[in-house]
Parts: sequence; C-alpha cells; structure tokens
Amino acid sequence: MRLLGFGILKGMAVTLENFVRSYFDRDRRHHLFTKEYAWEPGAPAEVLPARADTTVTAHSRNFPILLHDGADPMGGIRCVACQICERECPPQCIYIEKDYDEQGKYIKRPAIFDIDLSVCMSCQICVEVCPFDAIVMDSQFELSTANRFGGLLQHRDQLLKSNEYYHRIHPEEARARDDRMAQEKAEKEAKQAAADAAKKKAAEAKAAAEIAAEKSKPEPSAPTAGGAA
Amino acid sequence: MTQTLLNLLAIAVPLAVGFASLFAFTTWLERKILARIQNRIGPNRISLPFTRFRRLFGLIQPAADGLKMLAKEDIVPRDADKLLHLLAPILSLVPPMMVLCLLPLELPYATAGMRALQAAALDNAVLLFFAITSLNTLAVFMAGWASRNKYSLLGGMRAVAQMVSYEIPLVLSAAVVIMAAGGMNAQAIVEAQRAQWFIFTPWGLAAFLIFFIASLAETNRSPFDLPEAESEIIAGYFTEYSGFKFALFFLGEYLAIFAVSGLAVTLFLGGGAGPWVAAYPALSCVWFLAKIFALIFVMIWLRGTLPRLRVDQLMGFAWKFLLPLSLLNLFVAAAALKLAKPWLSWPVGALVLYGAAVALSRSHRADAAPRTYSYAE
Amino acid sequence: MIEGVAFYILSTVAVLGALLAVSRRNLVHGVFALLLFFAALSGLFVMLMADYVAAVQVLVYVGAVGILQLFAIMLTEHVTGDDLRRLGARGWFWGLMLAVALPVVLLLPPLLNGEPPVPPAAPQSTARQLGSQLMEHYVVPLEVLALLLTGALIGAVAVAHGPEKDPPGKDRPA
Amino acid sequence: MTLNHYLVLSAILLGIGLLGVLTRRNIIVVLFSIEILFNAANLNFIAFWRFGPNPEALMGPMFALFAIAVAAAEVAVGLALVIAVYRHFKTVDLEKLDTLREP
Repeated sequence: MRLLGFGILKGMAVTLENFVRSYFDRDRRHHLFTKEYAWEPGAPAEVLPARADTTVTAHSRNFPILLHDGADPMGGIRCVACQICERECPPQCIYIEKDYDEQGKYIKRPAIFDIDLSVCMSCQICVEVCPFDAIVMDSQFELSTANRFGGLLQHRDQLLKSNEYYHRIHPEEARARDDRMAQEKAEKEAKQAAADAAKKKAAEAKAAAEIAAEKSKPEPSAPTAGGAA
Repeated sequence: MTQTLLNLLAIAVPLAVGFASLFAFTTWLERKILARIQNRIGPNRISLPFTRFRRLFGLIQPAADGLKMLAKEDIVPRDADKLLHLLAPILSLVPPMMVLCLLPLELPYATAGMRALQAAALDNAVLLFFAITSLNTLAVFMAGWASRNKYSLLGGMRAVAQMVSYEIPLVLSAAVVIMAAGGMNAQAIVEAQRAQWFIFTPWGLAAFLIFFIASLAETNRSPFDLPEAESEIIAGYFTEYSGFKFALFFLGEYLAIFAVSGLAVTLFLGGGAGPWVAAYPALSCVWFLAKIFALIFVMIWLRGTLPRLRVDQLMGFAWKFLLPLSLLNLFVAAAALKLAKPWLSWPVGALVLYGAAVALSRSHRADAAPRTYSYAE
Repeated sequence: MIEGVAFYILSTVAVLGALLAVSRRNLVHGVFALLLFFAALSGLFVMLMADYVAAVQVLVYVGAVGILQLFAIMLTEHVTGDDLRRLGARGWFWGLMLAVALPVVLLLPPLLNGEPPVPPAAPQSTARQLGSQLMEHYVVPLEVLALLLTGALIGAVAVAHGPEKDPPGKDRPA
Repeated sequence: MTLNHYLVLSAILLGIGLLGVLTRRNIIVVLFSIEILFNAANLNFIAFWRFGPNPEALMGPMFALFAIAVAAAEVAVGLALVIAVYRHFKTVDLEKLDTLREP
C-alpha cells in the first residue's frame, strides 16, 4: 500500500539514522571519517604528529624537497645541478644555477635551486627523472604565507631536508629508495671491480704479450748470433 | 507615559536581543546537524581569542562569521539604485522583527499587566501577522531590482512568484485554526487548545502539514530554496550584496523562520503549554522556544534530505496541490466542527483528506507521460 | 497630544507618498512611493480605531496590489520612463486646475458652517462584529463580491494570457 | 483629531489622484492614481464612521472592506488589460492609443 509521501519519509529515516548513529556508532560505516588536523597549526614542520591516526598518511604527497645525507645540508647534498628536472618540469617551476669554485671549475652542487610552489602541480616528474635521487615529495601542507607573490618561492636552503627526515615521513619509500641506491652502488662497485679485474687482466695479458713479443723479436734480429743458443 | 514606555522596552528589547542571539545559535546548530547527517564534524576550529578555551565545539563560529561579515567590504554596483539597494536588507529585517511581538511568548518577569509577552495583544493578531510578513516579498523584489543585474532581477522575480503563490495555502491553513478557535487573538487560540492541541485532530494535522510546507516556501528554505540556491541563478536576489547587508538578509531570513515557526507553534502546538507549566509559569516560555527549535530541527533535517524543486514543480505544487487541499481542509474542518461528533467526523475527515491528497497527486502523475520526440526529417 | 503628532506625521507621509507616486519618472520608485502611501493610510485607519480594516489594507494593498503593479511594470516598457514627458503632457495645466478646484469646492460647505461632530466613545475591536455582520446582514453582497472576485480572477488570466504560443500542430500532441 | 482634518487630508489625496490621472501619459501611472482615489474615498468612509452617530452599525468598515475588495479586483483586471494592450500595440503611452478616435 503506497502511503502518500512514503518516499520522503524513507529518505528522512535514512538521514535521521545517519545523524543519530554518528554520535553513538564506532564501526566504519557511520563513524565520522574526517579526523582532527594532523598537528597543531603553529607547530614547526619538523615536528611530526605524535598521535598515530594522523590524516597525513605515509603515502601523502605534496611538494618536492631536496635531500642531503648526513647532518650538514650543503656537505651531503645529493643534487649535482644536472638540470634534468629543470628541463623536465611541465610547468617550468624549477630554476637551477650551477655552483663554481674560485677557479671557475664546476663543482657538482647547485648555487641556486628555486621551486615556485604556487606553480608546482605536484606531478612528481622531477622525482622520477632525477638520476641521483636528490629530489623527493614532502607531505608538509601548512605552507600558507602572507604575501602572494614571493611567499611560495622556496629557495635551496628551505628545500633541503635530511634523508633521516625523509625516512620519518615516508618510511617504506625511503627504505626502498635507499636499498635501491645501495644495491646500485654495490652493482657499480662490482662492475667497477669486474672492470678493474678485466683491466688488470688485460694489462697482464698485454704485458705477457709484450714479453712474448720481445722473446720472438730478438731471434729475427740476430739470426747470426748462433742460432739456438 | 514613561511607565508604558518602560513596559514596552522591558518586552521589546529582550525580544530583539533574544531572537538575534538565537539566530547566531541556529546558524551553528544548522551547520552542526547538517554535518552530522553527512558524516562530518561541522565547525569546531574557532577558539576564543586570549582565553584558555581552545575549541568549544565551534560555538564561537557564528561570532566569527558575524565579525567576518562586518569586516568584509560592502560592494555596491556602480549604477545600482543606491537608496533601494540600502533599503532592501532593512525592509527584509523589519517585518520579521515586528511580527515577533505578536507571538504569545510569556517572558517570566513580564509585568502582570502584559500577561502574555505581546507588545501588541492585538485582537486580530494572526491577520496582522500575514499582513506584515507579506512585506518580505517586497524586500525580495527591491533587492532584485536595485542591484541592476539581470540575474538577480530574475532570481528576485522567481522568489516573489514563489512567495506570493505559497502565501495563499499558508493563510488558508491558518484560517482553519481561526475557525476552530473562534478568534484571531493569539492568546485566545492558545486558550482554545488547552484541552487538546489542534495538531491532534485530522483536519488540524492536515492544516499543520500544509502550513509547515508553505512556511518552508515562504522563508525560501530547504526543498524550496530555488531563488537563493548557489547552483541556480547565481545566488538569486542577493548576488550583489556583500558584507553586512548580506548578513542582514540572513538575519531577516532566520527571524522570519522563528516568526513563522512561532506562529505554527501558537496555532497548532498549543503555544506555551506543556507539563509542569502550572507549577512554574516561567516554564511556558521554555516550552514555546523548545517547540520552535523542534520545528527548526525538522527544517534542517529536511534540508539534509530532500533535493531542490524545479521552478515549474515548485509553482505546480503550490497551485495544483496545496491550494485545493487547503480549501478542502477548510470545508472538512467546518463540517467536523459543526458536527462536533469526533468519533464520526474524525475518521471521515481523515479519509476524505487523504483520498483527496492521493487523487490530486495521482492526477498530476498523468502529465508525466513518457516524452514523445519528433525529429526533423 | 500624541495623536496630533501621529496624525500629522502619517498624513504628511501619505501626501508625500502620493505625490511621489504620481510624479516620479522612474516607475519602480513610483510603486514604492505608492506602497508607502498605502502603509501611511493603514496607520491612519488604526488611529481611527478601525484596526481590522488597517490589517486588511496592509494585506491587500501593500502585499498584493503592490506586487501586482510591480509585475505589470516589469512586463511593459519604459520602466525608467525616461522619455515620457512627466508633468509636461499637453493638457497638464487644465489637469492641475481641475485637480485643485474640485477638492476646494467639495470642502467649502463643511469647513464653513458645520462645527466638527464630537467623536463618540472609541468602539472596541471590530473584527468579531464585522465577521458576524458579514455572515448575517451582508450575506448577499458577500456572495456577489465572491462572484465578482472569481470573475475578475478568471478574466484577468484570460486577458493577460494572450494567444497560444505555437498552437498544437501536426507533430505536437494537443 | 477632528473630522475636518481627515476630510482635508482625503481632499488633498483626491487632488493628487486627479492630478495623476489627468496629466500622466503612462497607463500604469494612471492606475496608480486611480488607486490613490480609491484610498482617499476609503479614508472618508472610515472617518465618517468613526465620527458618525452609531459606530456599532459598522457601516464604515463594511463599506471600506467591500471597496478594498472591488479595488483589488479592478487592479487585477486593469493590469491584465494593460498587458494585453502592450502586447498588441507595443506601447503604454496613452497618446498613441487613439485607434478608436476618428482621425
């Protein structure tokens, strides 16, 4: 028996149930999905949320940062200013200038490395193309600034973060990346070693060949000196 | 002369201050309830400056909104009608404020002379109520016209058409109660409901539903908020308003909601009557406000559930469904009151009303026949 | 004393509203002035102890008739009425003369000799008696009025409806 | 306030209404002025009722109510006619609507 207005009442029953159970129900279906902010708005970026159920998960990506190994940012900086990411960046929001020492020789470090976060679209292409794993995505989102024009243009020193910080925000990815780098390094050393070994062998072979060549060469030059002495 | 002035002030000021602060509370209530319906938390971030309280469930959000509205720049279009542009929000605020005095809300300390907190214990209170609320339609049109903007004029005209066509079922359903109570004095109507609230009689319930639906449309709320919906013609008639004038419009709208639901409580839910009122007469004011907020909860609940009506559905619903039903309800109530045999007139009345409603809604289904498309050869 | 002040305020508002409604070039301003005039008149009715008529005046005139005229203005041209000469229509002089002469002629007799009748006791609120009289004494005029209003309603809709936009043709079902 | 005050006021309103009817060329403003005339008459009814001999007979308010109802009906039909005229003649200027007059 179709009561007049039955559809409306059914709809209202659903919303009322949702309203009431959102207060009392802890299971997934009715619980409030949005949680509090990850951390206090004023806290410095370095401080990570103490509570576990943060809204910032291990897979949240925001804007790129530069990595450096060890404590000294400029000492352990991975970026060598090869400018691949500058060329690959679709919105062209990265600006790099190479660093030169006094004699003008190019030392593998960026003098200027600027990323304009207001232009960056977090596409992560720079992370993929970087051969030196020097640039990764950060998950810090409290980036609002007062002035609109220069505020979001981050310079090299603001971008530089320690590898250890990277491990804290994206543990699995950082570990995977470090393992891969370690493995590549091992391979390179192995290849290097193999190459050295090969080179050494080649050198020995060449040396042996030269000795052999010298032995065979004196006979033809002194055939008269008494044949097989 | 000064005594009467003091008396009036002693009643008018709490009305104005009380209902304005209730407005702030209702905006918070509305956002919290809507949020909870949609599995979110609702405003809870604003904290009182310079105090320890961090986040009082967002109770300070209305104050923050008010401050923001004050701080916002008040932009007036260049060739707008300056005078009318300023006058529209004021005219949308004055009628609800005036009408609030007509409600039989007994403030506890009201002097014995003014038994019911009615600044104007008028004899034809209900008629004056509808006369003054019809001024709202003017404010809406004035806002639409004064902004010299095609879309706000269109939005204004649509809002005026909607408010005018929903005013008739509103008045007719109130006429049923006036007939039953035998007078238009709000106090007399509350007295007449001492034995039994009008909502518990079949024709009373039908009148209450029609009144409630028509009041939703009258204050541009929930399913009928087409004129001011963001997704429709921009924001309807107050597109060109910003800053405090915009806030005045909202204050006017919420006061209109209080006024109309206050009248619904007086007409159908027995005004300030409730348990223990005999023991503590002050409780009648609490009961009155509690019932108003119950109605407001239903309005917010409807807003969280029902989708918005199209213009033609909106107008069709008013003229083809509500109006004939309220006319029929008038006859049924007259017959029931004349017959005065509840055991007979109630079931018959309920049956007639329900049958008419089903017949009316089914008769409109007819024109929703499957469309026939004709393609160009 | 209060009544005197109230009377003068309301009457000046009424006269001003009427004058503006007649003379304003922008029709919308004219309508709002007219509504101000209706409201002032409703105030005067309250002063004359006819509160029911005052409420009906506000409901009918300020609420409905005002909106009706606004809709009419919107549907016709010259909303701002710039090009129409206002008072300068050809016969304005004689119109003004007649408009002044008629009230003076009508007012002379009572002002000259009749002393103003003393106002009797203020009648109580009239809603209840009006209702009962309407139902008993004035039933026939009430029904005639009802017929007139229905006739006006249907007539207005028929006249304003105008020709069917595109009469049902071959492929559009009637 | 005495009866004469109200009579003077309604006379002035009558004058203004006549002024509007006779001098304005836009039909709608003429309708405004007719409304003003109606209301001036209503004011007289109520004034005479208030200061008249027996107020219980309620003659004044009764007449005023009927006058208001008729005036509302008149405005409705009048404006419908104006819209029909505007749709046909494309103008609301009284000077131009002279097809009934012989040239």
